[in-house]
Amino acid sequence: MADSHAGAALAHQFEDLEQQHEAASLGMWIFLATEVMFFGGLFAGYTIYRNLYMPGFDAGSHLLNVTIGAINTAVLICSSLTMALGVRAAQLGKRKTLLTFLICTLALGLAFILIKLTLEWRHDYLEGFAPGLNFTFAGPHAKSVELFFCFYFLMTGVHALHMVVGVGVLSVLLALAWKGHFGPQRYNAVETAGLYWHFVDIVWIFLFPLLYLIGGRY
Amino acid sequence: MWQGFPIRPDQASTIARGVDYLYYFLTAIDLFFTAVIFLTIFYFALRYRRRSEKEQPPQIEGNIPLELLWTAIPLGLVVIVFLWGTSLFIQNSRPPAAAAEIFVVGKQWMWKLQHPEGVAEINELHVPVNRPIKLTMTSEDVIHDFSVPAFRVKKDVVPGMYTTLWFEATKTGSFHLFCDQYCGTNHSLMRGEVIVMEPPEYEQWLSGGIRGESMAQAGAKLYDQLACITCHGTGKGPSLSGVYGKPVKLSDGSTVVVDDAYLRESVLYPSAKIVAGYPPLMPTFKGQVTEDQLLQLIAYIKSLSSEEGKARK
Amino acid sequence: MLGHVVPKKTYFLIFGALLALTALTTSVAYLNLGQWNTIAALAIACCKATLVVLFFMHLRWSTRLMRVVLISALLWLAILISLTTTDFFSRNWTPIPESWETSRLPLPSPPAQDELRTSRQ
Amino acid sequence: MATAAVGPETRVDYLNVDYGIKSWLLTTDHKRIALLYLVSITLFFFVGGAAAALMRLNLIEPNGALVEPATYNKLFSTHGIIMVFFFMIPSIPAVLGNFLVPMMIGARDLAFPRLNLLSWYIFMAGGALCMYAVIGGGVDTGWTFYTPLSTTYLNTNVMSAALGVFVAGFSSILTGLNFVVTIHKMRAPGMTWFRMPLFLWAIYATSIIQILGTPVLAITLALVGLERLFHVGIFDPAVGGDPILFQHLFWFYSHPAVYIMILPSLGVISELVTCFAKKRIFGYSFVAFSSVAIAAISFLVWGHHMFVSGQSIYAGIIFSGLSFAVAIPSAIKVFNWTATLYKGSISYQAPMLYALGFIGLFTMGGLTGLFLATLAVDTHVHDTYFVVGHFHYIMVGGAVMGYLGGIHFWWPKITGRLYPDGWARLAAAIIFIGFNLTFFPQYMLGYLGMPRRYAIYPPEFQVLNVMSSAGASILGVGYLIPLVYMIWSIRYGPVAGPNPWGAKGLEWQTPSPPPTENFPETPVVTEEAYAYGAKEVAVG
Repeated sequence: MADSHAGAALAHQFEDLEQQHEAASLGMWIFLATEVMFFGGLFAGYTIYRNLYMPGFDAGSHLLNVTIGAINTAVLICSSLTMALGVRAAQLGKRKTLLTFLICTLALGLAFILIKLTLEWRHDYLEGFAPGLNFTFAGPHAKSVELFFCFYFLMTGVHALHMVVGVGVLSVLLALAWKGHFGPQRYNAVETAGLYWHFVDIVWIFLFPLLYLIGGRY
Repeated sequence: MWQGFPIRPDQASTIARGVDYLYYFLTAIDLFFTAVIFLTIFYFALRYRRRSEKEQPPQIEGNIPLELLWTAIPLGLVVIVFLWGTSLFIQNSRPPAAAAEIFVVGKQWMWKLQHPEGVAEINELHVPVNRPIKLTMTSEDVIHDFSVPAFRVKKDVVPGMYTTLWFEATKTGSFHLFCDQYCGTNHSLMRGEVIVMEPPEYEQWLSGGIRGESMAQAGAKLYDQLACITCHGTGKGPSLSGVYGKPVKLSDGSTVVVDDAYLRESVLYPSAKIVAGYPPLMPTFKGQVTEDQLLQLIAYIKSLSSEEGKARK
Repeated sequence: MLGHVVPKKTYFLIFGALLALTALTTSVAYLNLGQWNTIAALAIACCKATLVVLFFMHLRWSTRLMRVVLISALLWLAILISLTTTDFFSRNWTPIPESWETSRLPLPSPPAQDELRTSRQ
Repeated sequence: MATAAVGPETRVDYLNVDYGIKSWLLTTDHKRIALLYLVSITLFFFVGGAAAALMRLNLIEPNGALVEPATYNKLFSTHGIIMVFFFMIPSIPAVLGNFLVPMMIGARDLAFPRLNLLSWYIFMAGGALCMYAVIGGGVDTGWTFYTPLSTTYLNTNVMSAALGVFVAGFSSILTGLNFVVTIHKMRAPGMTWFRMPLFLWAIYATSIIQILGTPVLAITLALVGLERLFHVGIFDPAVGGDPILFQHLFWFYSHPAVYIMILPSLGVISELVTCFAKKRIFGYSFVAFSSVAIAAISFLVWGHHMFVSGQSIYAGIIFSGLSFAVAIPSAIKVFNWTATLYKGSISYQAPMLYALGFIGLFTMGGLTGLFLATLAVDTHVHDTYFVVGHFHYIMVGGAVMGYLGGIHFWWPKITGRLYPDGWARLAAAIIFIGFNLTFFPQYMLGYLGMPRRYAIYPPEFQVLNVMSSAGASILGVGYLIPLVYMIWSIRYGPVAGPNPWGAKGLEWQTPSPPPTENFPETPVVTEEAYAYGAKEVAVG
């Protein structure tokens, strides 16, 4: 199946599949570099304000639910594993395995978004922690706590947006995989989507301690 | 002959001359290199113009010593300029201890200036000649910029923080005051004059002004009105007498020097930095005091650290 | 076949390590380590990210170019954060230390001012 | 607008391969996309130029000859936003870069042709949003979007303008990404890094900035938008944020953005100087690495836009020192171009006049940059017309001259036609003179203290302002002339032939206009770049 696809798999501007494969990976890595800088603006702002308003940021952090955060971290790590296994299946040309893992990844991604939306954001909003909408906080450092929640919603929001995009990409891959579009010579799309998915996972790996843990829970 | 066509503004402060020298030095570098490049290009352009389509010029790959030379020369020059400019800047950034303080509040689109003696002005700043003046500035709305070209001084006036600037006028007369940071519709109308006077005239002007109370007195009145005394005089809150300029220990173990910025923060956002040993009782006064009144309160607390203030108490 | 095929076992090992590190970072947050809480949290996050990048994202088997891309992104992020914080953490260090002024930096002699200075007379 | 090259036998090229409107709007051919960009940015250029013309007219009188201050503010904001984000940044990369990068390395197309088309659509979407902001009431933030003015105090179309710039940023990122991958992975056999034309080094360096800088602008503008919508207070002191943090994030991109504009021009000039002097570039590796050095250092110097902003003076000192470092690679380039002329065989066709004009203006613009990196002097000239003069010398005197030089140089390749050289030389001269007359007085105005963005100014500045406005009218005429003869030449210009200038480089070894696949077969590179002096290039 793979070899019959080789001709169709090679775009006209490339000399061979190796070149095409490397170009695709390099392109995605460069895109991820831009993503690092995109999140970087937020991380820079977070670093500065956290150091300026340490007590408020700690107080804000204590209002978040660590258990849910940790569960969500685990969910994302699982989805990374299934994604990595999916890429492996595509590399080996195993269509059914690929489909299974793509569905797993998709489900885990949706689970993450769902948990975030219903158990966290909704809860935070009802508690009155949404800056600009209904923020109310009675304790000391109210101003810095509000700033913390600005960053909380911004960072998790931008991250969730990336998750939504990732889920969209996975759905497309799923449809293509269903049609048997991929093979050992033609799995660049799966691999680059995998890179993106893992990157979004990494962002969360940093967001989890920065938002939930860094104030200390003792 | 340059009367009608000046190339620099008046040199009306102690800072101006030094800046101008550096500017001339830079201009000289500029002119020299521009001339070298232009003349060389013109010479080559004429000398080596194409005389026939067939000619084959000799090919030169490059020349390492030459490359190093024209790396080293600019490098040396910029190091000199950097050191010169930076040392001058440091000098110009440090207000003399004896400087008289004037307070500036910028708002769309006017300048409000307050003398410690209590005289307030709008878009005009009267100062005595040959006396260092330090401006403490803030903004009520957007970022403005206090710029007096004749003094070669400029500093952004930023909401939410105090910036400072100092100068010592050396010439009497009237000089432009511009807002240099774009601040909305009437940015170009946010202008004023700095009027430099001989000290006796200045004293006369001060006393002739609408003689209200001094800033510290106004602050004291406000202090009573806002009932600060109910805590800060009874031991419920820290005493404010003699604290200005001194370090104070905070509840989280760190120390902070009591300065304008700290006092401002403590009035507006009392819970941000709490003095060790006191409960966080103080309510915020945000929205109750204007930037002008804040400056008055600060002037009052400052006066509590000087002899005069103590006597009054 | 294009690219390197990683054995399944490796993936599962890394997966286990990531879950273990998540558990570790969560439990460390419940100990009072002072400043070290922050450092531990960030260090563990960096470890986890490194594992994901090296194994799940195949950087271990990728060309040098991909590593350069990643490293330059991190370097640029470091530039952004460090130079910005330079400002914020030194902003209140005024006034300038007196010693800076007494030990004045060497000044070049002023240029030939007479030629350049245009008198306004 | 497509014209078939009427040759002895009608050859199929990228222009006459299909005439349908769909064949243009859905093309993935990098050359056609380059032309889409060319048309779009020319439109934007004249929109921005019209705003500039109105501004200069207004400044003829101290009290404003034409419009109210509120309108003037909208004019300079429009001018800034359109010119920076929709003309200068895409100018050389998106037009000449798109056309030339694959041809110069001997590839059939960019690595990601569909992504390239997508970039154009994203760009146009951003442009449409900004034009909507301009037409539907205007925007008056200035191109810098400083907070809290932009977030809290203005009621104009800030949202759509910021969104437009945000969107256009992704076009810039994707273009840069495409170029970097293409240059890394698609070079023809034998095309080693040190055989690449210097234009490619410059484009490569530019792409690095686009990739690493633009995302920071995107997130910053997104924050401005959110702040306007929800008033969350990240940059608003009234809520506890710090407006100076906005400036840091903004200039982290926007200072390097200046190099996105100028670096490609530096690359173009290396091509022009070598071709018209028939010389190898003097010190190839120094010129090449200076491009990369400029790109890298450009990210370390943003704080010099903030010397008087209330930024820590220690940070100011660090940024000042780093800013001076940019002067070194820039100087190296200028010296090397000058040395390239030595013992050359110099001809003065129009592109060369632009190139020489560029070197002069870039020198003047670059040297005045020293004033702005010097803390003590910058304190005086910051936010005055000195700054306006300086960056126009770099961006208009530098980048636009380079762009026009490049367009004139590769026009025969793009269209297969020659433009009238006499008119082109005249235009170059007019632009050079008009430019200097416009912007030199602004240096003097700046040192005298005239602040920028002033609709109304004290009367003593009038003489210099009138001079500047007079120069602007000459400059305007200068820019219109090429527009006319370029369009004329598409239909009536003499047929150019593959290599009208006798230039080296792969793009000249294929017919003009090139076929869709660029080269009949993948070329093999056997010689260094700029191998002048060897035997003549085979023509035909």
